[in-house]
Amino acid sequence: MNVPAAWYLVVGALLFGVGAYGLLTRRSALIMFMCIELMLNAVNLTFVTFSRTLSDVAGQASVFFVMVVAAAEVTVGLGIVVAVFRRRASTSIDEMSELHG
Amino acid sequence: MTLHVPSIHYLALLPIFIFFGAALVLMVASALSAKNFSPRLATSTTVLASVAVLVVTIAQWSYVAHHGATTTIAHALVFDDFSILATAVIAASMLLSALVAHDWAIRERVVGVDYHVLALAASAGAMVMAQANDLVVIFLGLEMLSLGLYVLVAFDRHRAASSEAALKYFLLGGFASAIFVYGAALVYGATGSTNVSSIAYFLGQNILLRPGLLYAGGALLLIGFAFKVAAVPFHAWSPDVYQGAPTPVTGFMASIVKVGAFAALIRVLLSALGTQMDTWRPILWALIALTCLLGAVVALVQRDLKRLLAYSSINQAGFMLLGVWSANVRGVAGTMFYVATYAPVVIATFAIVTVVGGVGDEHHSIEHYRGLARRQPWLGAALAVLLLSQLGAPLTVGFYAKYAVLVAALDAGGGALALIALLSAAIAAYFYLRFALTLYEESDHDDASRVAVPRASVVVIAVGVIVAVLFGLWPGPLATWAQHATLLFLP
Amino acid sequence: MATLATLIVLLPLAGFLYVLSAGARQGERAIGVVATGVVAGSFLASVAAFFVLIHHASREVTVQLFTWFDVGTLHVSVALLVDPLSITMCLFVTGISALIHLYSTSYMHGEKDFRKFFLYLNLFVFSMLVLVLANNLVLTFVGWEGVGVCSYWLVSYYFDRDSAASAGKKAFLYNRVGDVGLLYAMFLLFNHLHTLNYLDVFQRVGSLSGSTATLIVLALLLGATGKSAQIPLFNWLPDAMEGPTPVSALIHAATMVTAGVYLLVRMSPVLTLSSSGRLTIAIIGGVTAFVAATIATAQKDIKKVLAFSTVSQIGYMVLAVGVGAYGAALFLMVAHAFYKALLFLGSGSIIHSLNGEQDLRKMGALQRFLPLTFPTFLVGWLAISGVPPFAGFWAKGDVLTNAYSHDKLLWLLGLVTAILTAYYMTRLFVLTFRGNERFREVTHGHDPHESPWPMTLPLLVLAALAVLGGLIDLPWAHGRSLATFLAPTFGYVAPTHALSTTTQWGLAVVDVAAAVIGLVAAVTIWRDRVSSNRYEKTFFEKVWYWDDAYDATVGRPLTHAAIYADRVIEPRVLDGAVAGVAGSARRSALGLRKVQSGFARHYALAMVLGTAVIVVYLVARVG
Amino acid sequence: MHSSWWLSALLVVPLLGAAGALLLRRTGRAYGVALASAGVELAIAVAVAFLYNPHLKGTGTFDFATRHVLSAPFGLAYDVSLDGISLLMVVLTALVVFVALAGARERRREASFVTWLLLLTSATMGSFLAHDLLEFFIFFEFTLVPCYFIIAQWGGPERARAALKFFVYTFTGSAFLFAGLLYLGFEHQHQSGGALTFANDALASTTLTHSASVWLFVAFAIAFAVKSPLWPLHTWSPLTYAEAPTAGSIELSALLAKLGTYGMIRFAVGLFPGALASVRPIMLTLAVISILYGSLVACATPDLKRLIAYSSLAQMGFIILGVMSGSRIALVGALLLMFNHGVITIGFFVIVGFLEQRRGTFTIRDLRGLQGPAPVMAALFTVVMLASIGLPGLSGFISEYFILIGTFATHAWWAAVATLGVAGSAAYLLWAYQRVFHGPSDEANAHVHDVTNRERWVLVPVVVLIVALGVFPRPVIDRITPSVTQLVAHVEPAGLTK
Amino acid sequence: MIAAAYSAAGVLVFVTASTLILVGAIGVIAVKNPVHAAISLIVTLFGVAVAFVAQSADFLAAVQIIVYAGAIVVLFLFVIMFLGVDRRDDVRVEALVGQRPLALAGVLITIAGLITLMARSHWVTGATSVSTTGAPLATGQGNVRQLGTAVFTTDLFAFEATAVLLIIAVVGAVLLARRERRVDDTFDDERNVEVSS
Repeated sequence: MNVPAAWYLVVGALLFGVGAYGLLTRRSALIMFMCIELMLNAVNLTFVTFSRTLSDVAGQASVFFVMVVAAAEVTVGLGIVVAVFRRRASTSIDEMSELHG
Repeated sequence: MTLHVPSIHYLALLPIFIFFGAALVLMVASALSAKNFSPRLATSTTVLASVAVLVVTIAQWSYVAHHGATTTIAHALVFDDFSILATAVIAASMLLSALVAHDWAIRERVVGVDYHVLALAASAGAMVMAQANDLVVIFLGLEMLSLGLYVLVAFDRHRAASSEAALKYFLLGGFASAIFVYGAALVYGATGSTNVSSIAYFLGQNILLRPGLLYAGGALLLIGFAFKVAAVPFHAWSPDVYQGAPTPVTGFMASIVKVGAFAALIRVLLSALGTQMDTWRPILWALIALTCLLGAVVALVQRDLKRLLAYSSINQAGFMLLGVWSANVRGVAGTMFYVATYAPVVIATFAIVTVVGGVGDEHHSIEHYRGLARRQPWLGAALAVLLLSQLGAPLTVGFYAKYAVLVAALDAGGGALALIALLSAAIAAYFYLRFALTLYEESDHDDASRVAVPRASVVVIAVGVIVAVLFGLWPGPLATWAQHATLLFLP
Repeated sequence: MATLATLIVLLPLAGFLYVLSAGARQGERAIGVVATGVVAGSFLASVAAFFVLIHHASREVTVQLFTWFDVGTLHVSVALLVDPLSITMCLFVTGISALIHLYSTSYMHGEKDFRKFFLYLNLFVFSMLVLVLANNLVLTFVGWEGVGVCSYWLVSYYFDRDSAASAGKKAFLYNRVGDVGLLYAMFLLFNHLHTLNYLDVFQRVGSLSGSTATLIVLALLLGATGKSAQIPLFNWLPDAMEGPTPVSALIHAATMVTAGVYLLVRMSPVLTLSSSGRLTIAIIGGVTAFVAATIATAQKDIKKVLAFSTVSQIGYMVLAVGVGAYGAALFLMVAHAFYKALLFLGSGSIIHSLNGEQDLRKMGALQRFLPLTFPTFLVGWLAISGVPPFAGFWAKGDVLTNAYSHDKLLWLLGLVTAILTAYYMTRLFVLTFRGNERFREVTHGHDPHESPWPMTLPLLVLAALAVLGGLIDLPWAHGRSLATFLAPTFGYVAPTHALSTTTQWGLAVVDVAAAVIGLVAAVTIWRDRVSSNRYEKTFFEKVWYWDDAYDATVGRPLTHAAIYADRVIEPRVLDGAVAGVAGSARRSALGLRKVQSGFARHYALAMVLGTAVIVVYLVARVG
Repeated sequence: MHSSWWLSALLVVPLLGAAGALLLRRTGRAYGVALASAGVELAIAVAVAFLYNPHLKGTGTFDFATRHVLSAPFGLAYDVSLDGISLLMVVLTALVVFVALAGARERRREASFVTWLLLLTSATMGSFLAHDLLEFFIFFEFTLVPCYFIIAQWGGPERARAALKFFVYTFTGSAFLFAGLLYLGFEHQHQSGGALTFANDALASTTLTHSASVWLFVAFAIAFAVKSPLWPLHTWSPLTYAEAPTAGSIELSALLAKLGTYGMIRFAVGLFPGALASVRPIMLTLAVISILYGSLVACATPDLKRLIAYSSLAQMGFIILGVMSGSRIALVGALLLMFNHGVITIGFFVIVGFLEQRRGTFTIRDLRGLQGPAPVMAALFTVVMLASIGLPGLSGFISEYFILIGTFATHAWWAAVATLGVAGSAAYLLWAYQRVFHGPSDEANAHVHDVTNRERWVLVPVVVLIVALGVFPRPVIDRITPSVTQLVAHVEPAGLTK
Repeated sequence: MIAAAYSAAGVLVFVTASTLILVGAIGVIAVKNPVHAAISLIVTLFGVAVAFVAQSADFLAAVQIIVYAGAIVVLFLFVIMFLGVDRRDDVRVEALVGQRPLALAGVLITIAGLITLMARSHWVTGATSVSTTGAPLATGQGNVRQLGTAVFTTDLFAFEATAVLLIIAVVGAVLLARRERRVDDTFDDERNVEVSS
């Protein structure tokens, strides 16, 4: 018998939280992306867990789509980082605070 | 095992096909063409696609009128007046912003079809959001829209602000997307489906004694939407991004993103979670109050017009949310009316901002507008009218937009909220007018600093002004359409 | 009758319109002739109307012109009421006005604003006639205010003199305060009787309660004190002497200032209902008569003396009204009009001959230079002093007799005043015509010369009237006297106790004695004095410090309050609240702008915190 | 019933004029077009005033009526009509714009100026003609826009601040009105079960609880009190009047202030009679305070335009007093005063405008002894001043008199105190007159030239109206009274028709 | 005690998976070097894959490894190397005052709140009846088939939409990464701008 779904859900929530905390505290845009990936993984874990408990494949299908989105986001995001880096030679998000007020 | 391919209603899909098809055609054509692709041809394609979609929406409207609303492709999409109206507004906004972008691209010497490809694809994403009947599909539409926008915001590589804005937008947008899709996962867990109709059906059939999971999911979905429509405190990205993005893109964001986001928001909150109204309305109440007030107040001290308009747009978003909060037929119609009229007005406003921005897209300080109406009376007057409409001055369409949502809010017992919104409108009136006055003040600029208004921009500005004034005098048909659009999916 | 009554009123109006439309190039002569002519015409019409009226059965003719307005129960017509009272008023108003117009054509000769002077003068006569002929209180109020504004214009005729400008404003404002009283009276009357028409009011007057009647009487009295320069609103009149002398003669002696008395007399049926109200009136009149007389003893300006004497004389009239002797009041009014106009015009002649000098100390010994002015002035002096057989003796005697029969104290006050009157008029006369020549400085050594005929002719006519004026109401001429003529229009007030013929004779002797005492005293004192600290008390000269008291209690506090309101309450308190709200909006905007720091991670933090709040709310909700 | 085209023409003619002026800006004929359209407007307004004759129609005293629903979901309709209450205001609107154009010509960017002015006229006209609360509100609110631009562009040195202050005050005030009218619309819809409508007649039939009607009255009254203005919401007006260009001051004080009092009569009182008993003491007290306070501050105020502003505050106090008194006579007086004060204020501001043109200032301290060099101007000012003081025989008197005598019958104490204002107005105006026109004129003022013939003709209609309405006001009163009687009968069921 | 309720294998797998997940995640947010962070990310991804397997999502686990670890992380590493930003990122000093405590508090409250909400629920409502396929979830091979069927039937539109999404991503990435290119002569015939007054 597998462990209760709740356990995995809690792990998912924690993973989501860790990702969010990282997003708030890391300055490197690249690491922030990774944190978003962590959060999306938390989502995937949650989907799969619910898919199991509901005995419904739709959750797994959703995971599939989330993965695609993650891939697409990373592609674009890294493109932006590259573009920004060319201009500023830095990936620190804190240095980008000229627009404010 | 046979695969039961779901039935596909091609008429319903046609707008998305046309937009994405046009994007593909442009991409392929530009790849194949030997020399640089003519900007005029690219714009024409986009305009043609938009017109085609508008025509299609007319056909769709009449189809739905005769055959009723349906869902299609295994209930992934809805085909009803609501989505059709939203689609039409998106198409019209696309048309206008393409014209603005055309002039901008020529001035900034931006080559290629990329802008149009991305804008069309992003608009297709917005249409997906407007038609989606499934949380995952909404998520995908949202991402199509967002990814396109991230790139568009970063488009102007001559301005540092552009890339800064893009990065901020991307990071925060990615964060918001994650939150949104986490919410979708939780709702899926709570209801067993990601399909809006199924969720609504399930919640209609079952009373959740312990709805914590659903609430958590719903809240996260709401936050995801709040980010997209820039509701306080999830708004912070928008002033920076509005300011940093190339100006035509700002207009695009202020219009099309709002249409898509509000269409999906309404569907999720009112269709899927309509039964949970008592839970989400207080949250929305607080968001609206904060959004209206913060948008109006902070705009008071802005010196950059694009930032000012960003805060103004935050304030406007508060009003649009007011219709959602009302959660009644009037409210939905009001929000649709609001969004539909705000879109052309705001695009026209940004068309003027684009024009005045000049080569390099950098003259956006309010100081730069001093005396504009003296140098160029028609341009200045047009901007004044557009501002008045956003302010909600009577005899402009903005008045009826505010009126429509306030009526709904009061009908739903939101007297206090309506008063807060009205108060914010009074504050907003202050900065709109002060700015409008700047246009008419004397300035050091001489006539040499007149700006050229290219032909396409003239069209856009004229359309914006006509919408503002014409519907301001006679809002009848549009109000009726907006009301009609709500009939088929709400009780 | 309708035509005549209309003519009385319209002729001066026509004159006014003619002068108004006359171009600046129109000569003085034409203007003078027309302006004087219309008033003379009006006088003739009055005379004719008088004769028509005495043969009229009811002696009350209402001439309906047109409906002014008609709202709800408030129905007001422009209509004239010709009755003994109004026709009496008309007669002396138009008569004296005509003379003064004539006088002015010469006196004002060469003035820059000659045309404007006659414009105002004609308008004044028109207003005065509306006042007396109106058949309702509202229309009376039209004339009432009309004379007020004409007085304002004429007092500040020399507008480039600050003193004249101030005096005009003061006159108007004091009148205006009185008007509030008249308005109250109208409101009360309308509220209780639903009409403002005199005849209707008199008909329904019985339904008024005593306290309401008292209120109305007091309100009317307030109105009268303003217009007729009685305490507490009397001190505008001396300032009004800033106007040209014919104006002082016409408005501030003979006609306008009697309007208050006229109003009280007109409303006598209401007065009759309130004995306490009448007592108040009598006291005000008596005290004013006395106070003004004391002040007149110390004035150095010839016109100021005459002005206070006017206040004092009107005080007598008010006293007469207060004791219910309406006929006596009217009698004194007419007689006073004759001799006071005479005195003023005489003083005008004197001032004219001295190049505008008005200071008594710079006159003296004018007797031989002014062969016509001197005897006529002499008549006026004797008349006002109460020396028989001149008009003043009869009229004042009538008042005092009535006062005696009503209240001994008031009579005593009146008697003392009579002594004072004889005293200060004699002082005036002596200082002007007797003594040394003190005028050479102002005439640059020349001899003063007598005025031309348009000025002296009115003097002669008025002198004759001052001599004979007593004839219209001699005590023994029952049946054909003024009092009998007027009696039907008055509310009846029974005398407290009837007087025997012996008492009346006795009183007459006392009156004469009073006049003689005053006269002799003045001659004794002023025969060889020009000024005297002993006899010209500063307290009296400064008008009992009345102006200063008003300034301290009303004027300055109000000014300070106004300045405080303008400088403090407006910007700081009322606007301050709004500005505070606006300021705080701006401050919060600046604060919020700092939150929008530009750091994406701050934005993300805001999102997380917002999410946290929402989640906490939901947790609380789920419980 | 006359055709509604008359009223539509009143709305459209200024718009055509505005469009014409805008198109002709290059050729410089904009002013001519504007003046012509204002003339036509005035002619139509006068014709309408003559045609309107409620006596022949019995009790239904609305004339020229029509109603077209423009948007059913919004409850929006084009609904115009005219009765005795709006009649004078319509004429005043046309008169004000005509005189403002003729007498306070603004030569800086004239085409834009006259365009705004004509737009304002149309909006004001619409407010007075609207027979539908929402329609009224739209026009009412829209008047702010042209006003704002007129003040902000052609005003004095502090014009921007003044314009914003004006706008924010009135806009905030209107927010209450807006909330109130929406509430009322729903209440009516819920009761009637029909479509959303804001038609006056329909709304008047709404049954409201006492507290609801009090709150609604308060909401409406705030908006109207700001506009009028009524103490203590008046503080925008002195600055705004002083800073606005002459034509703007004329529009604001002669006309737009009346929108407030008109709204008070038509909507606050007309729709919520149930609230009157509770709010009346407060409103009457505010009115009395306005009268006395306005007079007081007017004495101390340093310039002529501010003086007129405070004088207007006092006059508005009289109007509100009449409106709230519940007396028919007083209400007729209030309506007359609305018109008369308009005419008088036109006169004041036109003359002050002349002065400003000649001397470049309207600060009282800088002016002195002007009657010497400019006797005609002084005379004209005197007439206007005396009318304002309430001299019988001139127009101001009757209106003030009606108000006071009517109010005295219903609320004696308030009327008694208010009557003191009669002395107050004389005090500040005469004092100002003395300081400006009397006394010896100094160097700067000695050569002020008198009014020209053309300027004289601008003031002729003003003076004629002042005298004519003072002497023979009956035709006007007769046209007003039936409507007022009807209104009073509606709001005062107890039959307080004194 | 836990083992008593659930199979030891299940618990072991769970513990393994969650340890990998959380340790990797903490690594991502804690290490200084971006390369190390990326490697930590792989640890997490493996952990998630394990969790997938443990919950009968074998196909997804495979995809997780291939797409995430194989493609996405490689992309990350590629960019890190490409940009040469494999320097140390100072994680000890926080530039923004109060950011960390507030972030910690906000995240903790949110996550605690979410977990509380879930715990106050039935975790899963058992609403299988509304699932569109109706068939219970299979394991192993059947699972892949079911997933495939779903993607081509009930989720057909979403599936097609992913195509669009990827195209947009590619176009965008190409556009962003492309070197600047400005050609002026293209515009000469287009600059017929009109000046409006």
